[in-house]
Amino acid sequence: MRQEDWSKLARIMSKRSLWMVHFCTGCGAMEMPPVLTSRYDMERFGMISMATPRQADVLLVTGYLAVKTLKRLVQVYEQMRDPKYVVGFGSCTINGGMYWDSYNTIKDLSKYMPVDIYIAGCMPRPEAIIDAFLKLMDMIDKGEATGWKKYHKYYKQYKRNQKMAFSYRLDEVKDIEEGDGK
Amino acid sequence: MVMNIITSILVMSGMVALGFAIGMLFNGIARKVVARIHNRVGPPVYQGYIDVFKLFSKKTNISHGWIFDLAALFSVGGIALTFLFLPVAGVSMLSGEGDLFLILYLIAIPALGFALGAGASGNPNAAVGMMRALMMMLAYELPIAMVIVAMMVYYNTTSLAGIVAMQSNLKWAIGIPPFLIGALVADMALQGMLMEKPFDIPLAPHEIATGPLVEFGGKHLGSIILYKMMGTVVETTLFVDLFLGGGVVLNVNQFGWFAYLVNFIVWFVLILVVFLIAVIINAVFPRFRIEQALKFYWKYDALVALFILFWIFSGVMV
Amino acid sequence: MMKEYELFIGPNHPGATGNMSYRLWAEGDKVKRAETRVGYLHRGFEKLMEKRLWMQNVPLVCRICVPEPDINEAAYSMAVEDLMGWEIPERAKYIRTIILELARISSHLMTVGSIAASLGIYTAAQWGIGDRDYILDIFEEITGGRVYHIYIWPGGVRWDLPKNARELITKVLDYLEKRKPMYDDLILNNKVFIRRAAGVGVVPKDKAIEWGVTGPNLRAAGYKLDFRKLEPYAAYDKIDFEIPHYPKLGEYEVVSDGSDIYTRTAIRMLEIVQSIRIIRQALKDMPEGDVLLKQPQWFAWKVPAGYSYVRVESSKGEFGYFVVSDGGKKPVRVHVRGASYTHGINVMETIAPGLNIADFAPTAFSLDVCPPEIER
Amino acid sequence: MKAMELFSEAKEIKKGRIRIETTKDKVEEMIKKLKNNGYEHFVMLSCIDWIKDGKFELVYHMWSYKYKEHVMISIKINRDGETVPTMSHLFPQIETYEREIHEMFGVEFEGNKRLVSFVLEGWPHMPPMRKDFDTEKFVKEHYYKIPEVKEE
Repeated sequence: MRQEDWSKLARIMSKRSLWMVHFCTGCGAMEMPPVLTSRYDMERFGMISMATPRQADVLLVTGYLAVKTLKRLVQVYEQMRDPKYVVGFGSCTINGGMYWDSYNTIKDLSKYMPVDIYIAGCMPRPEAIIDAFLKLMDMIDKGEATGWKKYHKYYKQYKRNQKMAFSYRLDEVKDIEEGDGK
Repeated sequence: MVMNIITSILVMSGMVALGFAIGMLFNGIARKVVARIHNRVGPPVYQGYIDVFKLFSKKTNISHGWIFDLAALFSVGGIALTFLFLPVAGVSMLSGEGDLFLILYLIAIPALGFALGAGASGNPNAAVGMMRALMMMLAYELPIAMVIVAMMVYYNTTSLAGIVAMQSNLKWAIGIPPFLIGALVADMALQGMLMEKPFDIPLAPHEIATGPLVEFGGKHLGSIILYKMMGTVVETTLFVDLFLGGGVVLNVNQFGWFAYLVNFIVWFVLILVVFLIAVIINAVFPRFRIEQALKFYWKYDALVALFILFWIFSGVMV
Repeated sequence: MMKEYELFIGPNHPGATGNMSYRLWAEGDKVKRAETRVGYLHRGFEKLMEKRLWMQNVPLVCRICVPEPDINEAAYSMAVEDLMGWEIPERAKYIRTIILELARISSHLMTVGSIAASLGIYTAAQWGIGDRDYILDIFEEITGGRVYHIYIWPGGVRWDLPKNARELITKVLDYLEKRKPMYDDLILNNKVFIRRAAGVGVVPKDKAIEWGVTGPNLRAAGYKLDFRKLEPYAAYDKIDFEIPHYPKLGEYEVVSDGSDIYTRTAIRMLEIVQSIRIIRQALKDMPEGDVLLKQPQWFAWKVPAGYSYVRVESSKGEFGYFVVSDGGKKPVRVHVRGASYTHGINVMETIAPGLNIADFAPTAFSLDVCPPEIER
Repeated sequence: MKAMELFSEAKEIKKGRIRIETTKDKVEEMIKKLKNNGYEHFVMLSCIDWIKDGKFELVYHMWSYKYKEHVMISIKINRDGETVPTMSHLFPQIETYEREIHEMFGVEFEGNKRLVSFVLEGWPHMPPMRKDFDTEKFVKEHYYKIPEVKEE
């Protein structure tokens, strides 16, 4: 078998077996239990929630992120094994949503880690979540969900942004020039 | 001579492949059954195959040292070896005389490999989980060992193949009153061996975040899951061999290949039933604390096993 | 024995009650010391509310407690009504009662499920959350939202119940009553559950009030105290219901001295029964009429200066809003007292030493610690 | 023995809500007295920033299950440089409230040994709940200024 055939097979298999991290980062975590349990049952699509990031493939960022949580989230993301996917959940991961003027929530998740797919709404309904996962599966099948490659490629830029957010000030992070984010 | 060796290696690898295949299928069946108890649809029964394939296709970013890598192989290899020593539907690959003791030791090897890996990861959750796993092994091996000794005395052999052979023509051990109780005792021990509730103490996601598994991911987790899946087959087969005649219903000498086929089907059904009982108990019980589990095994289970032992001994004496 | 080691429960851990973490120092199997760490969910609500108009705050407050958002709306509305001196229509009071009790059932179903799940009965969590979804369906029918409803407003409720509300609610209540024996068999009558839960995670009874324990946790310690009776709000003063408390566990066996995981679970199951009873009565007695006061232009509210503290009995305990106004268009200060504030931090830290690490997560779950209430 | 009878400065603002204005040296006495007279539930400790007067108002809320009465003891302190004695020895949960107020307003509590960071981690600016901290301005100057990741 050729290399491409193998990776295609791997993609087909991995899209049917997405394990996600059991990490409730925000209030969006409230709509996850219904999705995982008897009413909507994500296990039909092979999705289950795993206890530790090492075992997982999908990082579901459920809602707003306080800076303190972002620190843990980055750790969790870096512990996960490639290939890994990030789903941004709710309006707060897109632009801050309800908390656009809050001093403690980051506004745009894509500045700190690559996001493969967003789910809009506050909070998104279970149907929307399932739809997003099906789209993610589609993307994996086509080989479009390549956020993890992007994280490797622009690692320095992501790290710079994370550092800026963690320290709550921009001026301390000067050592990395914007141009050479490779 | 060479042909014989090649044939037997081929048959053995076929058996191991069959064992893994059945293990993965069982994982899917168990998840489906549990899902039905949960009031939901559940994954397809072939989900186990997909999961294992996916885990092996993942990349490895982090290593915890060579012990960690070796441990995963150790577990899978150990369990495959154990499977080859068991009579499966009356067919035993590597068994000789006295193999029951050997099997009891062999069953412990992959678990130890698993513990080794968990210890190498350096996570406190894994360390706690490992301690619990080893304690559980101590706990459930006592009653099951006593029941096995009782069987050895009764059948006057230490060979598992011998015990299976003596149960042929449907004279199953479970039909003998002391061994009916013995089967219950062993079933409780099986629950601990399979790490199903109420004895899934070493994993306990809410307490220690899946314990020994906490640092395993990707290929390592794949190996461990494969070991666990194969483990279900090995342990249920041991139970079926001991109490349900190993699934042998037709004499091979009399019926030829047809007997092999029927025996394998019966064996498969029997281990599935034994496994499903464990899964259903798993779905409706909470887990014990470790000291409660020890108390359960050593106080109640072992006491009943001791009683069986006396029963058999007195019967033999008379 | 092992020497002392550190163990982190959370924030990414199935044993953490939401996005918070506990840091444990343990020796062998025993917890020596515990520290609660919060702040992972801090959004600065109280700051944001000072920047928004009185009316704009209504959609904000429900986000404070996610499993049971309606109590926030009710408490905030009551505080504003208190400062404004409004008396809301009778029908609105009954509707509020129904909504609050439905929210209580949904929250309790989830809590009971998670306590059981933390001890290993995942089936209970699956059932609980699955059945909770039928209540969310009612909410969707009445308010338009599944989780956040923004239905209770200062001055009443936003609109009247739909015509088929009575049938919808009764159907779900009947279903829940039919399901209850199955839950009992699975959880509270399960011998292994009793073994694990009885006498574990005890909050000392004589200290319970001093430590600020409220709600079902206080009642499990043997006090018959409930703010629905002590300071009736909505229509609770016109409705006949009982307060389940420790020695009177109804159909459940008393297996311990109370104030443990088992009793707290039993109290919650009994409260579901009482809530069903309250909703049935409220549906029966509900008068006809308006549901919303005639109000001035929403964005021009000026609330008279003053201090107001209102409290509601949430599924977790006392939920209080301290609202201060200086007569302006925006509040000067809104301070939220979440029940988990004391349960999650002081009580957990004090009772943790001596617990088995296996019992730590179930204890936290049985106290129903909800981190967004703590840090807001 | 209700709060109205216990303290002459008590005012009833509505049924079951009593407000007492006092000074910080008397507050410990009062809480002790209330605790011994049936007000055994300490509800919470709030802080209000009255920026026009240059004062912080600390409000100690206590509730009596027996009399069904809620007492708010309020003291005013200067916004800067004034310390308040801790009450955490009277009710254990006050420790946490003081910790939060210390972090959010910058009030110093004398004698509280656990005034470490509570919800924020490494916050370098002015305590955020103070009225002169402009959260909107901070967001615009901080989060919105963090550059997007540029792809080539």
